[in-house]
Formats: sequence, C-alpha cells, structure tokens
Amino acid sequence: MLHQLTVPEAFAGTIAMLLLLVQLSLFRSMVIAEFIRVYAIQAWLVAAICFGVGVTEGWAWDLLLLAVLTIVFKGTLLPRYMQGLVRNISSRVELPARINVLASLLLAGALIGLAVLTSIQLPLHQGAFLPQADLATALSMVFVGFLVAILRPNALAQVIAFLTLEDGLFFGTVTLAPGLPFIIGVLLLLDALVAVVVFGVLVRALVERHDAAGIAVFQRLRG
Amino acid sequence: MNAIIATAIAVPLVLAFVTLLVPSRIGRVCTAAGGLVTAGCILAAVVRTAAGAGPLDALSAVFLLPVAIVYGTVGLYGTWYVRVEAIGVDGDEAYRREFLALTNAFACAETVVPLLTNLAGMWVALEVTTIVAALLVRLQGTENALEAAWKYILIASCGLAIGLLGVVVMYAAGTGVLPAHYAPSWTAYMSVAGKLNQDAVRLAFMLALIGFGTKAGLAPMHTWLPDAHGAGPTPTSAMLSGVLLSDALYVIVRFAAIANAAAGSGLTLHLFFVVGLLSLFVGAFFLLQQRDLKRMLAYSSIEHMGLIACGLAFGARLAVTGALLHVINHAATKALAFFGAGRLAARFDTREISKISGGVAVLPASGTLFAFAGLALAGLPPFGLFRSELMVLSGGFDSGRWVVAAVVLGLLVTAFAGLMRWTTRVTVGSPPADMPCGERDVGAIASMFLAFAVVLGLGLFVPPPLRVLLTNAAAIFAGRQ
Amino acid sequence: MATLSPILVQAAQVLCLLLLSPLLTGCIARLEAIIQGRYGPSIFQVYRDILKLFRKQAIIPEPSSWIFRAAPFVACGCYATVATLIPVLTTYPLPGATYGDILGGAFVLALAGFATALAALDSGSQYAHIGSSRAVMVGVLVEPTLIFVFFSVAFITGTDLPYALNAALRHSAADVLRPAHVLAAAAFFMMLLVDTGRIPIESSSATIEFGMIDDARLFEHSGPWMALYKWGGSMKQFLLYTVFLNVLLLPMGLSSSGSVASVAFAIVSLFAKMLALGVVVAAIETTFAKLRLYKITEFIGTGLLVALIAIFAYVVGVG
Amino acid sequence: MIVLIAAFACYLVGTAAAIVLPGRAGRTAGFVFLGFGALATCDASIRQLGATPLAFGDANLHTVLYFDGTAAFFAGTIGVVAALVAIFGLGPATKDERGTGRTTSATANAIAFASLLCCCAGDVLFFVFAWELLALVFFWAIAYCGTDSDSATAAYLTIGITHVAGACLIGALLFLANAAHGFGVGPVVASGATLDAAVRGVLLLLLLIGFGAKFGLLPLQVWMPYGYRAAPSLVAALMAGGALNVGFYGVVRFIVGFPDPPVWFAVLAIVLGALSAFLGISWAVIQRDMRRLAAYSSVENGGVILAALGVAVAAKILHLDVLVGLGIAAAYAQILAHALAKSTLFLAISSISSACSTASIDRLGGLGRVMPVTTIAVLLCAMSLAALPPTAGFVAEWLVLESFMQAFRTGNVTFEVIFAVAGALIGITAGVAVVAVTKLLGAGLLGAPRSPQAAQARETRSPWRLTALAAGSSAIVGAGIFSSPILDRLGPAVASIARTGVMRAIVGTVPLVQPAFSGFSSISAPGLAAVIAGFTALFWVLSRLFARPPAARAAVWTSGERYRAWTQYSGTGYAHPTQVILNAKERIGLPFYRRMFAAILRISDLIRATQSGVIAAYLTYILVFTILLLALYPSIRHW
Repeated sequence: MLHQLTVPEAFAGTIAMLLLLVQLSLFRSMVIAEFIRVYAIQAWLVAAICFGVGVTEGWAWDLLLLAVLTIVFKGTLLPRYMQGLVRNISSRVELPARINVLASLLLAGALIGLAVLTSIQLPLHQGAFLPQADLATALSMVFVGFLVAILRPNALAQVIAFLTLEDGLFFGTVTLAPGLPFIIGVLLLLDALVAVVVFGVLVRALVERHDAAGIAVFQRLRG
Repeated sequence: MNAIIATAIAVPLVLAFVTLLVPSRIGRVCTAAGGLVTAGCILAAVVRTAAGAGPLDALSAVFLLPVAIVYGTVGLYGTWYVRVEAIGVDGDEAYRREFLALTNAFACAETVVPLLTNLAGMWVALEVTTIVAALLVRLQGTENALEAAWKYILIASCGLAIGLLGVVVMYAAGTGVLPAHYAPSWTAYMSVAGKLNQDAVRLAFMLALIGFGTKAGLAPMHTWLPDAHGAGPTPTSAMLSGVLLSDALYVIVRFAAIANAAAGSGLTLHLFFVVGLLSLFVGAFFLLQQRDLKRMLAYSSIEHMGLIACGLAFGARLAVTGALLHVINHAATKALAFFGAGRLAARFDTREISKISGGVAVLPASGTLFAFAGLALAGLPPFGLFRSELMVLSGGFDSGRWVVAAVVLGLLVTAFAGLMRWTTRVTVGSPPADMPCGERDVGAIASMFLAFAVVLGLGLFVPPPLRVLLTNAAAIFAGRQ
Repeated sequence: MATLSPILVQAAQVLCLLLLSPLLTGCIARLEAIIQGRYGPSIFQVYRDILKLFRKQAIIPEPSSWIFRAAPFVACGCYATVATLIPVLTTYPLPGATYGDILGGAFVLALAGFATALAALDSGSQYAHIGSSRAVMVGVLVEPTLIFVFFSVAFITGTDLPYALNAALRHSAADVLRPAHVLAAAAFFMMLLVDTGRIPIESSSATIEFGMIDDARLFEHSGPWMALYKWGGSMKQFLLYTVFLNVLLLPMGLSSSGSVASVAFAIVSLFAKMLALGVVVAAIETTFAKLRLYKITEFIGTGLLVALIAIFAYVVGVG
Repeated sequence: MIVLIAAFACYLVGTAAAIVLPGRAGRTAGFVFLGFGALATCDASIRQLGATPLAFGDANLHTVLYFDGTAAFFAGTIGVVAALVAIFGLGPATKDERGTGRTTSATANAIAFASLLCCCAGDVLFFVFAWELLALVFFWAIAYCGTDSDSATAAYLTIGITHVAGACLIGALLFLANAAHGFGVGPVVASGATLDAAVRGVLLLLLLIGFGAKFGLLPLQVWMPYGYRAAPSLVAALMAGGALNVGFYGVVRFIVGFPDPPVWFAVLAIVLGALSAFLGISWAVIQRDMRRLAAYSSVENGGVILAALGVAVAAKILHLDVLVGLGIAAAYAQILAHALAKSTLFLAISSISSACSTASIDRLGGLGRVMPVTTIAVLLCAMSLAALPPTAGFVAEWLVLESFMQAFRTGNVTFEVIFAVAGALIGITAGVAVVAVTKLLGAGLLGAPRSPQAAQARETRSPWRLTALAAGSSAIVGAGIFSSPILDRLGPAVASIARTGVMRAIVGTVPLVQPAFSGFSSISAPGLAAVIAGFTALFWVLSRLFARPPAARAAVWTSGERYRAWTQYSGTGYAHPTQVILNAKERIGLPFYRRMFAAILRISDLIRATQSGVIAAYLTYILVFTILLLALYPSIRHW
C-alpha cells in the first residue's frame, strides 16, 4: 500500500530527487566551471529543504537561519572563491574521466540502487522527517560523491565531489535529525568553509607547480 | 579542577597565536614550556580522576594521556627540530613560525577531543585536526608533501563524512527517547541506553567505525596514513601517530560503548575483529618491505591500531584493559621512534633505509633510543608495548577465541620480522666513513629520554592509579557504568 | 694349589698385554708370510725393533709443542688401562674392572686415538697430517658400528660390563649362537680389521706411500716415541682380539679360580685362540686387495649394516 | 631467597654501572658485579638443590619467583659460567669488543639477569617476559657489542628465529593458562592433563619449537653460528654456556613435566634430538671459523641433551620411573659438561682472537708453545666435547648412551628401534666430534703458524684472563673426576621431576657412577684417570730408562725441500675426507631461510600492490567497505 505523503514530505522528496539528479550531472560535466555551478545549485536546493523542514517543524528558527547561512556561504561565497581559484587555470581544459559517461552513470545507478536497498532494510524511521527516502537519499549522495571523486582524477573535481557528498550529509542531518542543535549545523558549515580554504591552498600549490589541477602526478607515494 | 582542564586547552591555543607572531627562537622555547605545562595539567587532571575526584570519566582520562606524553615531548624535541630542519617553502623563519603555530593548534584540537561529551563536537574537533594536520603535512613544500597532504585531507574528509552520518543516525536513535533538541552527548545516551533504537545504534556504530576508523588508520581506510606520516615534519608525524590516531579511536570506543550498552556487544566486537585483523594484516605485510624510515613507522602504527582493535574485540576484561594500555604505550613509543628517526634522518640527510647504517655508533644516545623504540614496537620486553600485547593475547586466549588469538600472534610475528629487519639495518653495523659521530642537542635528547622513561616505566610497572583508570575504562567500554 | 691375589692377576693381565702383544704381531706377520710362501721375519722381530728404537736418540720436529711429546705415553697408558677393564685371563672381575664398561673402554681407546691424531698434527709435517686426517675419517665410521654392536650385545645379555658379558655368554651357548649375536660379532670382526690396519683397509707391511693411514701419522716420530707407537699398535691389536674372543665369541678357557695353573692355562688358551684368529686375518690379508681410500666407507658401511641387522634381528624376535 | 634476590640486584646494578660509568671503569665495575652476582647465584642454587621449593612474589602482578631444585640446577650452571666470564672480563677489553667494552659488560650482566629470571619465574606471563627479555638481550649482544662486519645479518637472524619460536611458546603457554584458569607454572603444566591427546601433541610441538630455538634445535639452529660469531667471544661464552641452558630448562619443566605426552611426540623428540646432534657436528666439522665451529658443537650438544630428555619422555609414557630419572640425569650431566666446556672454549677463543686478530682455523697454528694456558684450556674443552676421559663430557656422554642402551627394558618395539638408531646416531656424533675438536685444536693451535699474525701471537699477560682459563679447565676435569658426588647432589633435583632419585654413586675406594639398573654397567672417571695417569707415567719412566741421548729438535722432513708452514694441512683440508664421507653441507642454513623469506616477500609484494598511490583506489576501498557493511547489516546485526 502506498504511503500517504503530506505536502512537506512531497516537497522534500522532490528536492531530494533533484539533489541527486544534479549530483549525477557531475559525471557529464567536462569543464570545472560546470562543477562549481552544480555545487552552487545543490547548495540552494539544500537550503530549500532546510527551509522546508524548518517550516514543518513549526517555524524552527535555527533551521531557517541555517538555510539562510547555507545560501550565503555555500550558495554564494564558496562558488565565488572557487571560481577565483579556477581563474588561474585555463578553464577550457577538459576534465578527464576514468570511464565514459554512460558507464559512470550506470555505476552510479547501481550505487543508488544499493543505497536504497540497504536503507530500506534498516528499520530506522521513528521520528525522521522523510520516513523512506531520508537515509536512502543521503547514502546515495554520499556514494555518488565518492564515485565522482574516484572517477574524475582532478583536484578541483574531487573537492567538488567531496562538497556534494557533504551536501548529502547535510540533507541527511536535516531530515534524519532535525533537532540536532543549531550550533552543530553552523559548525558544519564553517568546517566546510575552512576545509575548502585548505583544499584551495593545496590546489593552488598544485597549480603553481604543474599548471593544471590534474592529480596524475600524485602517484609517487606508493608501497 | 575545571581550571586545570581549561589551562590544558588554553595554553596551546594561546601559543598557537603567540608563536605565529614572535620570533621562532622565542616561540620554540614557549612551545616547549607550553607542552610541559599542558602535560602537567593533563596529568594532574588524570590523577585526580583516578582518585575519583575528577570531572573526567576514566575513558577520557586514558585517552588524554597520549596527548600529555606526546605534546609534552614534542615541544622539547621542537627546540632542536625547529633550529635544524628549516627547509620550508616560505623561507626559514616563516616556516618555523608557521610550524610552531600549527603544532600548537594541532595539540589544542587533539586535547579537546577526549574532553568533549558531545559526539558532534568530537566530529568537529577531529575535522579541525584534519585541516591543521594537512597544513602541517604540506608545510615542507616538497612534491611528496603536497601529494601526501592532498591524499590525507581528501580521504580523511570523505571518511569523516561517513562518521558524521554515524553521528546523525545516533541522533536519530535518540529522538523520541531523549527530549527534543537534545545535545547528542554520550552521557545522555549512556543514561538511556536500554531504551535507544537498537538498530539505529548499531548502524551508527558501524558508520562511526568506518568514518572515524579512517582517521584512526584502520584498514581498509588507512591508505592516507603512510603518506602523511612519511612526508610530514617529524614532530607532526609523532603527533599524528601518537595522538591523532588514538583520538579517533576514542570516538569509536565511545560509539562502541553506547552500542554495547544499548544493543549488546556482538556486532561491535565482530566488527572490531574485522578491521583489527585487516589492519594487522596490512601493517604486518607492508612492514616486510619498506624503503623509507618514517613510512615504516607509519605501517607499524597501522599494525598497532589493528592490535588495539583486536584487543577491544576480544572483549575479555584483560584484553580490553591491555588494548587501552596499548594506546598509551603506543603513543609514547611511537613518539620516541619518530624522534629517533628524525634525528637519524637529519644526520644522514636522508630517510632512505638503505642509506642509513650504524645509527647507534653515529648517534650514541638517540640512535640507541631509536633502537630501543624499534625493539619496543616489535613487542619485546621490558617495554610497555610488550606488557599490553601480552595482556591482549592473554585476554584473547582467555576469551576462548584462541584461533583468532593465534592468528593475531602470527601477524604480530610477521610485523616483527618486518620492523626488526629495518631497525637492525639502520642501527647496527658501522657508519659511513666520513660520518661524524656524537651528538649534543640537549632538548632533543631530553625529549627522547622523557618518552623512553614512559616506554620503559610502563613496561616494568603500571602505577595503581592508571590501573584503576584502565579497569574503569574497560568497564565503560563493556557498556557498564 | 696356590691362588693368586686379584691384584696380582690384574698385574698379570697387564703384563700379558705388554709382553705378549709384540709376539702376536710377530706371529701374524710370520703366518702371513707362510701363507704367501715366503720365509718371513722372526716372530720376535717386533721386540727387536722396539728395543732398538728405545735406545736411539729422538728427533723432535721444530714446530711441535709438549703435546707431541706427551701423546705416545698417553696412548700406551690408555691401552694398558683397557687391559684392566676386560677379562683377559679371569672370569671374575678384578680390582678396577668396574672403572669402565665396554663403552668406557671404547672412550679410553678413543683418547689414545685422539692423542695420536693431535701429535701428528703437532708435528707440522704434511705427511703426518694426511695420515691423521684419514685416520679420524675412518674413526668416524667405526664408532657407530661399535655402538650398534654394544647395543645388540646389551640387548641380549642385559649388561654392558665386559665381565658380565663374558659370564652371560658362558652360561648360555644359545645366546652365542643367536643370529643377533653372530651378526654383531661379525660386525665387530670387520671393525677389528679396520682398527688394526689390515687389508682391505690398509696394508700393514707396506712401505711409505700416500695410501697410508695409520702409519703415516708417525712420520716425524723417532726413538723411544716411535718405539711406543709400535708397541702401542701391537697392544691395540691384542686388546681388540681379546675383546672379540673373550667377550664376544669364545668365552671359554679363562681362569675362574685365580689359581696359578688356571691363570697360566688362560694365558696359553688366549694366545692359542688369538693365533687361530690370526690365521683367519692373515688369510684375508693375502686373498683380498687393498681398497681405494673412499671405498673404505663401503666396507665399514657394510659392517654398520650388519650391526644394524643384528639389532633388528633382536627386536623383531628372530634372534 | 635473599641471596637469590641479591644475585638479581648485582646483575641489575652491574648493568647500570657499566652503562653509567665512563670507559674502562664501567667495564670493570660491570664485571665485578657480574662476579658477585654469579657467586650469589651459585650459592643460592647449591643450597636449594635438595631443599623445599621457595616461592616469592605477587601473583596479581605476575611477578612470582619459584625456586626449586630444577630451577636451582639451571641457575647454578648459569652462575658458574657467569663467574668464569666475570673473571675473564676483569682483564683488558678484547679485540672483538666494540669500544671500551662497556657495552659488553652491561650486556653480560643483562644476559645473566634475564636467563636467571627465566629459571626462577613461577608464573607463565613472567616467564614469557623473562624469555623475551633474553631474546632482546641476545639481539643486543649480537648487534651492538661486537666488531664483526656481518652483525646486522646475524642479529636479525637471531631475533627473527627466536621470535618466531617465542610466538609458538607464548601461544602454547597462554592456551594452557586458559585451561588452567591461572598463570602459575605448576598448574599450567598440569592442566595439560585435561586436554585432548591431539591438542596435547600440538602444544608439546609448539613448546618444543619455542625452547628448541634457544638451544639450536634443527632446523632452528641457523642463527647460532652467525650470532656466536658476531657477538664478542666473551659474551658468546655466557650465551653458549649459560643462557642456552634456559632452553633446556624449558624442556625439562614444560615438556618432560607435561602429563601424558603422546607416543609420537616422544619419538619425534628423540629422533629430532639425535638428528640435530648428528647434523650439528657434521656441520661443525666443515667450519673454518672457531666460533662457528663452537656454535655448531652447541647444536650437537643441544641435540644430545634433547635426545636424553626424549628418553625421559618415552620412559614416562612407559611408566618406567627409573628410566625417566636416568634420562634427566644424563641430560643434566651433559648440560653441565657442555656449559663448562663451551664457556671455557669461547673464553679461550677470545684469548686467541685477541692475540692473533682472527679466529679462522686456517690462519692460525703454532700456538701450542707460545700460549700454553690457552692451549691446555682448549685441549680440555676439546676432550670434554669429544667425550674423552676423564672429563665431564665423558661421564655425560656415557650416561646418555647408557640411557639409550636401556632400550631392551622398554618392551616396546617402536622404542627399541628408535633408541637403538638414536643411540647409534649419537655414537657417530661422538665419533665426528673427535674429528671436529681435533681439527679445532690440532689444526687451529698446533703445528707451525700459518699466518704472520699467528706467528707473532703471545699468551695474554692478564692474570684475570689466565685465572679464568685455568679455572675453566680445572672445572672441566673436576666435574669429571667428581662426577659421582655431583650426580649424587643432583639426585633431588632430578627427583623433583622424575619422582625418583637415580644415581647410585657407590663410594668405596673409588667413587663409581652406576646407572640405577644394578649390574648393568658402571664407570669411574677418577679411577680411569688414576689408572691412565699411572700407566702413562710408567711408560715415561720406561722410556727414560732406555733413552740415553736426550731428544733433539730438528726441522720437519720435507723430502729435501725447504720447510714452509703453508704446506701443512689447513683445517679445511684436514676435515675434508670426513666431509666427503659424511657428505656434510649446511643444507638448512642461511640460504634456505633466505629462500623461505623471499617467498613471503613475494606474497607481501602482492599485498603491497594495494597501496598503489592512486587516490581513486583508496576511495574505492572505503566505498566498497561501506557498501559491504551496509549490505550485510541485516545478516550481521545479531552476530
């Protein structure tokens, strides 16, 4: 029997699917600017769901504030900063991929399937905001994030992959544990910010040396 | 009491800013003093806790000790290191200041982890350590350093993301049982352990094991570890290996304690077996063939983390106590080993094992202590690691899992074969013809003797307060409070 | 009838060894010559050699130390000692007979060999070295064969003391004829050939050649030292014959009372038995050819095998 | 107990003093304390041989000392050897010691400490501690004390083999401790009775591997020739003569004392012991270096002793209490003889290598006249090792062979055959031992000097060294001459394991050693010594009576050529015929282990491929592991 959805749930579900779709588009993006754009879009979507949950939870001020902060930092500042990073590199450089787009998508599909299958088996839905889709979506986004980082051997692509992965977490946090105190949410945000800055330092160093953010050179340490 | 703990956190925090601003020759003395002060504060807090008067619980106290040991000695070691090893990207003085500041910041973050009760807070603190450590690792600016830093931060961040998912799931497990908007602290969970959603708790532990296991260097999430340990500055390697790994392990142990209390120990212990044996396996077989001195020590860390996980997995009181003691012993011994390796590498101007020989003859004090550290890491008496290893194994046989215990023993022997192979090559024999012999760097030698005192002392005798702490901590792990 | 005190009989045993052993060597040489159709030396030739050597001045090689000079005395002392341990003349134990059993006696003989080998090495002469090197090689193989022999004899008789062995065999003719015992005795005989330097191991009458073993060791010896070695060689042969005859093969004819007549008879009967054995040895010396150095291994190996089969015969119950 | 504690304290203080005090003072202080410790050890041991066991310590801390007759015997052998080494060490530092010899002195103390601790540990965890500590000290002695160029290999080999064996030991002991629900040595050994026959066998095998590595049981002997060569001979004396005995202690305590051993294990122990003895001595014969030769001779002795203890195990299965006692007594006699002979031999080698800067047999010679004390010491060691009367080794080897000769008493075809074959192997071992020691002494010390260094050699002028050599030599003869009273004194120690005293030393006019089976056999080392000496003197007098012109020295006869020392046989040449007929070759040596190790390295290469340097691979590991755990969760949640 089909589960009866409430309006907020339907809204959140839709956004969740959008998040996933947007993330999947990373597989076919060929230039770094597209990656950054994808990330910005995802930030807005995450903010939207945060907002939605905040409204449903009885206009919880912390979630609403978090949504705003997300838009400010993730949706605006971080993409700007990254575009600044990219400016030094020729943006026409095509990002390499280990396998072709179709195969990547098939793999991603398989991972999403796995995520859904496993999360359905996990009896864990009391008090959650999205009873069926929450964990499945979060896990799917984490898995796909991993897959992007694995399949795109480029430093910036990997950073973006990590950030989208973290978006998945953010989504999970908001839907699975909407009560998680506000300060934690803010810390998560700040953390992402600092992490990106540090990533940025490293990427810059890499670019200075090799004039590109490819990480094929990162194969010296082995054994 | 709280003032003591506050001091322990505040000193490195303040020093982190101070050392960035003052000349490095002052900064390094400040760091040395700060390290000792922090170590003293932590020790005082731990002793009080053991006496039953402290604000900490036994498990936190046990995991604070590595910070005290390593940060206390790293500062002293730094007085020599900062003077000699200044080959950074940003020019010598800038490099030195940056190094000191980051080291202090790193120490601060590492001190904070065991003191927090909030699981999410722990996650944040660990993430901070990742960031600081990544900066430290790339500080020398070489190609290898950059690569290692990149791998470290990417893998650790991705791993920690899964760890955060664990925290979130744990939070979900508590919703409904605990009040709305509750803080996800382990004290809260332990107090209502019986009522938590069992599956959620188990799942949270599983995700935490993967996530924080990444930072704890447990296989198969360990891949960043040898690179980071190998490429970073020596004191950083010591702090990474001695403290950071145990901090991450601490978080896992907290999750495990909750899981044990809420849902029984079956799954936790078996999963500890899986990662423990895998880590032992990886550590042992990688140790057999190594070319780089510090990388070798890194694999030894993986091996020891695996052993600790196995000790926890055996579940028997003796084994868990041994595993917790092993954490402390490992911190002290690994610090000593890295210090020695750093000294040797500086004198021979290389980290390649094949180019170093006669270490004992060249550096009578540090070389000898490095040899002792190697022997201790390999698990020989009269050093502390032998005692804790024997406790773990003995507990393993005691728990009736003698097949696993025998496998652990076999892997330890393999690791021994690897570790001793290189320790012997580096320290035994006669040095190259034109190599000057002898040493006079008081700070570095003092720091090594300090660490060695712990290594040897804990092998000969476990002070009664520590024994009380370990027993209590083992009880906490088992889910009893 | 006067009875001799045990001490006197013991002295007689040793004297017997000292005085009769050169005669035995002389007799066998003569027998051999007769078998080969030669006239041969007098049976007293060995005595003359020894006496002549004793009166000559000794020359000591320059590199040698005191070990070179002490060795022959120790070797002869060992031979004389063994005579006190084994039943040469009596069936009852004499004073000092319990100081060593068959194994003990074997170790005492080994000491004599050790001293000789060292003296050869100490001489600094490469020829002596060759002999010493080869002699110890042969010794390596003889030892286990003898041990096997002792084992099987001990299995059969339940004892390891020469006198007790003698008694046990005297009381049971069946034991003497057991396959295990016969085989063990055969093995011992083969080792006896080896140890006394007989063909097929070594030609005792040969002149200097590089195929030599025992005699090569004596290259640097002269005067009384040489005399002692000659004498010692005879004594060793006499001892081994005694063990073979009185302990293993023909335990009869010995004095059981200690009376003068019985002791005298024992001396005569022992010598007669030895001469009979000497005929066999001489025949072998004449009919066989000397083996190549490393072929000796095969000969001794055969002996080892025989002794081993003796043990198996006992263990599996046929013997 | 106070005396024993004092011994431990002396060794500890000795170690510390040698480390702390500078230069020669440290070395001397170390050896002074070693000497006092050795005296205290000997005193405590001799008093304890027959007395009621002493126990002392804290069971909760796993520091229990238990000192009974068995422990006392082994502690005593260590004490005696330590005393010899201490006296020798008071002389100047030898050439094969690094620097001022402070390290040597400290290490010697540490070896004495650790090996004494092994013998006195009353708790298995404590025992394991002491055991592994000894392994570490061995490593240290080999790695950092000597001046050998190959010490790295030697040290690694030593610690590697020892540790593999140690792991077997730890596994077996912890398993038994689990069965015993406690760690006391007595209950742990006794708990074997509650286990399956198969488990008992496996445990016994593990224990044998564990202890066997220490005394060079084949195929674990590989470290010994390298280790004893790399360590300073002074320390090697303590290792080979004293610390080695800890392995035998383990066998006596844990294997012979083990309840209900399976038959196959007894057979295995005897066969392995005999093979080890035979191969050990065959490989000793082909060595060029004195220290390596001595090491392989230790392998041989270890095999002989194990075989004798194997007799005790077999007799235990057959319930022949007297034979159990005989086997142990024979082993004890052999242990004592070996301890004295091997330590004195290494001290003599130390003296030789100091005088000639080499211990290669092929480059020595001509020492018999210039180094008389050393030569006599080597001579007596050689005689003892070759079991020649009247030395300690003679009595011991005789006892071992006697115990094998009791095969006919077993009434068991298997054991009769095994005893006979093992006895013969040990017999041939004794034969080859004569070759080995003749080579060592004859080719090594006698004849004309074979190298310029040897030609310039002089006896040491240090009174300490000479005293040590003289003391060692007299101990070798003394232990042979006084074998009856000594064995009498050891009776209670034997009885503590065997439930029966065995030796009947009939003290009449001359002390006699007679195994428990009356009328079987007897020897008397003093009797034989007296008779041989008497007859030797007689012959000497005879030659004096005849020989009128005194003996003269002359050049060696060389068919008219000028005499050249190098035309002499070298040690290698001397042993060559024996090598040919024995087909002796170190088959299970370093190359064998290198090949094995290479195979493991190939496996490690495969595993190392996982750390490929490719970050994507690393992320994949995490991803796959996560998915695996999550997917398996439903089936593992109730693990």
